[in-house]
Amino acid sequence: MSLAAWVFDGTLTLTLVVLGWGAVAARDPFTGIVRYITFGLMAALAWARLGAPDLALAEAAIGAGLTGALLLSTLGRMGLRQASRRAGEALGAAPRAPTPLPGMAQAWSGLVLGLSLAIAAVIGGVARTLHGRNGPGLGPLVDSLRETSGIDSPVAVVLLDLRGYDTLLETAVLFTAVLAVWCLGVIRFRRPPWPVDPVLASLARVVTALLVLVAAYLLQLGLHGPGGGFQAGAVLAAAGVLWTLADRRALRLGESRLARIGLTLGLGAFLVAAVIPMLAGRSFLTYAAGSAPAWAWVLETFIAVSVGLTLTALFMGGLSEIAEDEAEERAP
Amino acid sequence: MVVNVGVAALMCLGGLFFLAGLVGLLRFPDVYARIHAVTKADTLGLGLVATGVALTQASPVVAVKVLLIWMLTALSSGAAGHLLCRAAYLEEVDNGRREAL
Amino acid sequence: MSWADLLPPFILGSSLLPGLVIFFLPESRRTLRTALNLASACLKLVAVAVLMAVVATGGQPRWEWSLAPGFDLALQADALSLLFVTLSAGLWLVTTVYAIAYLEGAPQRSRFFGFFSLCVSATVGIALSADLLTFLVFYEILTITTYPLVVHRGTRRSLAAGGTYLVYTLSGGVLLFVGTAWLTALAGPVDFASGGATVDTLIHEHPGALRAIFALLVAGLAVKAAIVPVHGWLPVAMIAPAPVSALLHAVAVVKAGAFGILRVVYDVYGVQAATDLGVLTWLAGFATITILFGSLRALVQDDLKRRLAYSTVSQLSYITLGAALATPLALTGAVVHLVHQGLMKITLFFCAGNLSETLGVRRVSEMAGVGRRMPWTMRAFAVAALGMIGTPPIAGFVSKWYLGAGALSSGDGWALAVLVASGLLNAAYFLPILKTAWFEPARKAWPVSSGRLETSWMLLLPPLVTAALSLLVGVCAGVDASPLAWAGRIAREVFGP
Amino acid sequence: MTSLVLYPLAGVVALALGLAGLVTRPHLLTKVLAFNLMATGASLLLVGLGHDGTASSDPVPQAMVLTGIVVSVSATAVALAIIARLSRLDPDGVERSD
Amino acid sequence: MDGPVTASVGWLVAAPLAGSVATFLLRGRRGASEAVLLLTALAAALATNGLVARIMGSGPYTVEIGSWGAPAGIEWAVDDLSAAFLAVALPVWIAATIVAHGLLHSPRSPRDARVFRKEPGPTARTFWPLWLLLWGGVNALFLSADLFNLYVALELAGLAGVALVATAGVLPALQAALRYFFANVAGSISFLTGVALVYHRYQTLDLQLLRSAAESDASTTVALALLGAGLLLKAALFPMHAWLPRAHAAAPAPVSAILSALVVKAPVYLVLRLWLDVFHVALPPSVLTFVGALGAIGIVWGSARALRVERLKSLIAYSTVAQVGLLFTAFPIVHAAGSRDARWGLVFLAVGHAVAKASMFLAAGGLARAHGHDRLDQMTGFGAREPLCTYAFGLGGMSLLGVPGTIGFSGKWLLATSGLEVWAVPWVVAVSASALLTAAYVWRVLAIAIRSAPEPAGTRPLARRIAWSAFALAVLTVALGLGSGPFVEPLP
Repeated sequence: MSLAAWVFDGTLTLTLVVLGWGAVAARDPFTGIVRYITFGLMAALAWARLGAPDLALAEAAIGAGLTGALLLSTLGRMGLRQASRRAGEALGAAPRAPTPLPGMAQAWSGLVLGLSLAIAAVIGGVARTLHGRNGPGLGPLVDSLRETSGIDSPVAVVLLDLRGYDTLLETAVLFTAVLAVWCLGVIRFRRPPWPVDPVLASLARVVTALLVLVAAYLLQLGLHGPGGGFQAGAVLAAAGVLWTLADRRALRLGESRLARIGLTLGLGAFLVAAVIPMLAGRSFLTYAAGSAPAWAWVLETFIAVSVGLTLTALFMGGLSEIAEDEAEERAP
Repeated sequence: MVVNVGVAALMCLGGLFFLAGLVGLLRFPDVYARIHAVTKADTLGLGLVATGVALTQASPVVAVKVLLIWMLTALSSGAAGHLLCRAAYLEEVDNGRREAL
Repeated sequence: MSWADLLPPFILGSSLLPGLVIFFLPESRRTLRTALNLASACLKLVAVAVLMAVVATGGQPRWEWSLAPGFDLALQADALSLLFVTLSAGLWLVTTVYAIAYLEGAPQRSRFFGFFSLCVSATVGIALSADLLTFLVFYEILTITTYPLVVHRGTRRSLAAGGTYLVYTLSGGVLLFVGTAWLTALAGPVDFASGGATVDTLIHEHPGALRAIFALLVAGLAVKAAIVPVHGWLPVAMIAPAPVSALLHAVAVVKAGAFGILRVVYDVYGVQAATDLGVLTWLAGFATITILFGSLRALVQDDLKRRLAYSTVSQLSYITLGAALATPLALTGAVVHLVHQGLMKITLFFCAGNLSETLGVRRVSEMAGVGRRMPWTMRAFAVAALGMIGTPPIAGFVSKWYLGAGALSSGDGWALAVLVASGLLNAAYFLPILKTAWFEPARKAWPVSSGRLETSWMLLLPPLVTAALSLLVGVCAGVDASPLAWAGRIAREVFGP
Repeated sequence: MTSLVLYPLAGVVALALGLAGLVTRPHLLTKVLAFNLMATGASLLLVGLGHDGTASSDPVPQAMVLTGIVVSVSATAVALAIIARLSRLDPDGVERSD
Repeated sequence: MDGPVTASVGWLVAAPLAGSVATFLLRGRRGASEAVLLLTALAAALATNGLVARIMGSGPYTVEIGSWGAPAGIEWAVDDLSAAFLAVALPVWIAATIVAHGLLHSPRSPRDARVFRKEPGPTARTFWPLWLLLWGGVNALFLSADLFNLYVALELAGLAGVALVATAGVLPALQAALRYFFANVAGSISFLTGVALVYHRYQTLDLQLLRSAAESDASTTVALALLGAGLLLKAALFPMHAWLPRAHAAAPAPVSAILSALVVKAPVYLVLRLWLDVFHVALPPSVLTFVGALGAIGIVWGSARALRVERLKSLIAYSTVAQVGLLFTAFPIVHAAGSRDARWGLVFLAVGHAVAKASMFLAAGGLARAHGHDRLDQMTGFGAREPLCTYAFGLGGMSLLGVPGTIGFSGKWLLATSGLEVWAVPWVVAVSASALLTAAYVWRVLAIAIRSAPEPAGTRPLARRIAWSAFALAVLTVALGLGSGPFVEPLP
């Protein structure tokens, strides 16, 4: 058995490493992106193998799926052909830009690679020692606190109650990302010369509905087992992306007041949950006794909505008004 | 016993179809043929494998879930194949093979 | 804390706060600005008088304020500080009057008088500081606040001069900083009142460190005291407007250095320790070199202000020399020269300023016959110049007499020789000026003055007053309240009766 | 020791490869890839070390990695938006802007 | 049991984040953002006040978020160190906010960066939410006592900072933002790796528990190195500084002020916290020698560049590189002396630089607005035109080079005395001599200001509140220099 385990784990980890290297070493970015997406899917497998189904879901949906989609769409916006050249010089002297002598460049890359692998060796050595002798971590403590909190799923109780403050800041990070993308202005998709395909449209209709269903399912799973707000949100985002591709009106998302409220739901809900106890003189983010599951449910739902909208907005890339703004910028 | 044999058979058959799809993807001359190979063969292959898995499941709910997965895949891969071909057609990749359709 | 303890901070604030107000006055509010300046100057004088009375009756007003853990700002009035405070307060009033007239119609006057007041506040702070750290604080502030005055004209040359000034003074500041920090790390806060008690305890453990610290401190102070070889900035700083040069040379900057040296030798190390460490000999050596070097350089300067500047370089080291000789008489001479040199030198600069303002005369060679055109100015100049040479009964004579006597009493005949030599050199570079001014015929017609006086009375009055004062302190040196008497008291405090 | 030790080690290697890519690869998108690779590597280390087959897996690192994944995708989006805009601004814009 | 006062710390994080959401939702309403900003500042001020009072009263304290307590939950820990940084951060934020508002809403020139071009332009619309997110993130950094939470806060502050740099919109700003981004994420991930090792070595993330558990062994050393490397990269210690000058020079002035004053300080504070406080026992002293040496090189390098660049904001940005170097040069002193005075010396230097640098950047922003550019060779004589901005810049510079009376001097004095007590001579010399280099580039600007010259065409009068806020901060450096004694004395 252990041999099989070694074979399986060995193959999987080796694949991970090879794909990872392939992704960064790829000559043209497109290949790199494709390899990275595969890497993400393999990582999802690894999470499953490590007994972390939540992470497997999140990695597949967000790490591989959405990140991949973002990368590809950016590549598309840059225009596959100029992509390499334009972006390459846009940074000016990129850190260690390739020198005229290719030999030099290779030497440099080799040096850096060697150095980083040396660092890796050090960390790996430490990791090796730590892996053997580390205890159960905080697992038992969390289990013992689950009754007090009332949330079943160990991950959910950490995420929403014990370390809820981390999650609050995390929603703030998501919010920051939207604002950042919007303040940079939209880069419109190159308008396709043909009308939106009927097949795609109908597929979008069906699948969107299905995906919303799946999201709801993941959501209600979240409090008891794997799944939860972020995974559900990721699925919603997938629906959003599909919708965006199928229906240009989606691009007006930025102007809709409802959408803006939706974007802030997660952070907003968390802030409410955090501030109410402070007004009562209790500590930040302290749920009243027994109300934790209720709060968790509300938070999960709101997080799902805002994560879905946020990721969709990130994929779209910003407000269409800004495009007009740019147009006027170009006008002499 | 019988079930097990059936399951094994379905799975192997599915695997074969996957293999065929793969070979097609690698060996066929142009974009349309390749897409055609992949979508069709893989959908069927997955179908067979899914059925096999479904049969092994004790609870009907799970079995239904598995088949649901297959249906979704069929739907999406079909649409995806269509979109790919259409894009290839309109973007005129593989010039000169258009009249082949 | 009695009301008297608040006198030192009050004296400090009496020029600081008006200064800060003046910064924000629009250029147009000339009257208000003038009123503020004069009022605060007079107020300061009064406060100083009160303080003097308090101290004369044996009071020791002290005021402390904590800036950081183990870092207190402490102001205290003793005899020496009072002497210096009185000098700066008095001369500030005179200089303010002069500056108001001198800068009539010039741009950026709010900035000028703002920094002018800050500069004097810093000087007063130096005079009143009760320990080495407080001294350092005001010493550095003085450096910074003087810069805008030096470069006030904003021309390329003045900015270059300002740069030189900063390079010298800031480097000196760093040396002083390190020295002070080191001494504090070694001995804890160094209070002047202790008269060297703190150092005496350490002299056997770390004599080497103490010598190094002394070197650092004195090197830092020597920059402002313009001791060779770090005197370079002083002649260059001549570019500044006349009132600034006057203040720089008579009271503010250079005196801060000399005063600091006195403090370090007598109140930080103490005569005994300093002598035992054998650092005074070196100090005396540098002082001697500076005296002679300054006088020699002064001989060959044609630019009047440059000549005066080099004369300052040499005259200042009289004080250092007196401090280094470490005898009661020499110390008396040194301290009293602090005052006398101030009075005389400020007179000279006022006169030089008058000449350049009224007649555009800046070089000695152009001064032919100027005595007839501006008799009063030149009379004041003559008094001060003769005093510098050491003609009785003018102030300079008194201090030189005591220095010489001190030299003899400590058996340093060579020092006396140095004094005599420099006296001759003084004569050699001052008398020609007087001769040219009084006895040579004017080469060209002078521009006629607008009013009845040879120039605006606000320009004329200050030099006359200071000249009169330098005569007065010379004549009445025996009076109980004279600078000499104060100096004697200080010397007695140090060496005991 | 179990075969699970391979995962943290793989994570460390991914970390190193990502770092090397981030520093040496000229293309901006590749740099973004590299940084995502590093993030995944760190996550593998964080969770992998906590799970040696015997103990029930520790939820705290999982929660942390979940947070980390979301943070990474946000960062990626910001970087990509900047890159997309960079690639649009015409070179003359440089002179005009400063 | 947490009293209301104790709990009120939470507002330091909650208020800005809530304000961010509010400004985002209420955009376009007249006066809405002003009201929100006012309320946020008010809440932050009250919270800070309560925090300082509590520290002065009964010393350090912790707040259990969600009342779980470590190790399961996250805690905020407030001690004299974090209190000092937070207390100083508040006025900096307020002044910078006023200036940002002034630049957004006063008549603008075509040359101004895009964010300030059009109101309520789409970018200006996202400016306040981002601004408040950064505010919240920075406060979270100074409060948190949990390693992973620190990582999240670092990411929040970093991402918001990148976005705010990018709001300038022009090409160099975007390039700078991207460099900043990559440096930032590289640092974060190094930090995260360190967190992973620490967690699996000590089974906890809480700094208080770690302080008692810390031991000196290989894994701890590697973890410390990773944590430190990430933070030093974010603090732009030479030679990892390349990203900073571009970013801080290209960003809108108020943003530069906050980045230089606080966002760069946070990692310095964390290095101090982790290396010299929590893992004190596990830290090999040679590391500090190394870091101190880098700092010394940084001083020289940053000052040298500052002497050459031709733009005012670049000059100030390079000065930040030099000053960060100075801070790390002081680390060996603090470690060797191990005394309270030395620690306070470093804190004084840090907060002094925060206030001074903020006032300098805000003044530079004002000058750039008045001239329509910040090219030094075309600003000659600006002292006469914009005296307040000039005094602000000058005073700030004085504090940087440690003129007595400013907070900078107090810091250098404490470091020098306690350093010489333990014969840390080279470091003391470096700290003291740095003043000369600082003076060189400060006076490069002041000379240009004083130089009398005709007024260049196209200079516009400046909104008063901009110059006054910059000047107020500059005065604060003196106020801190003269007034911090009574506050610090009673503290441990």
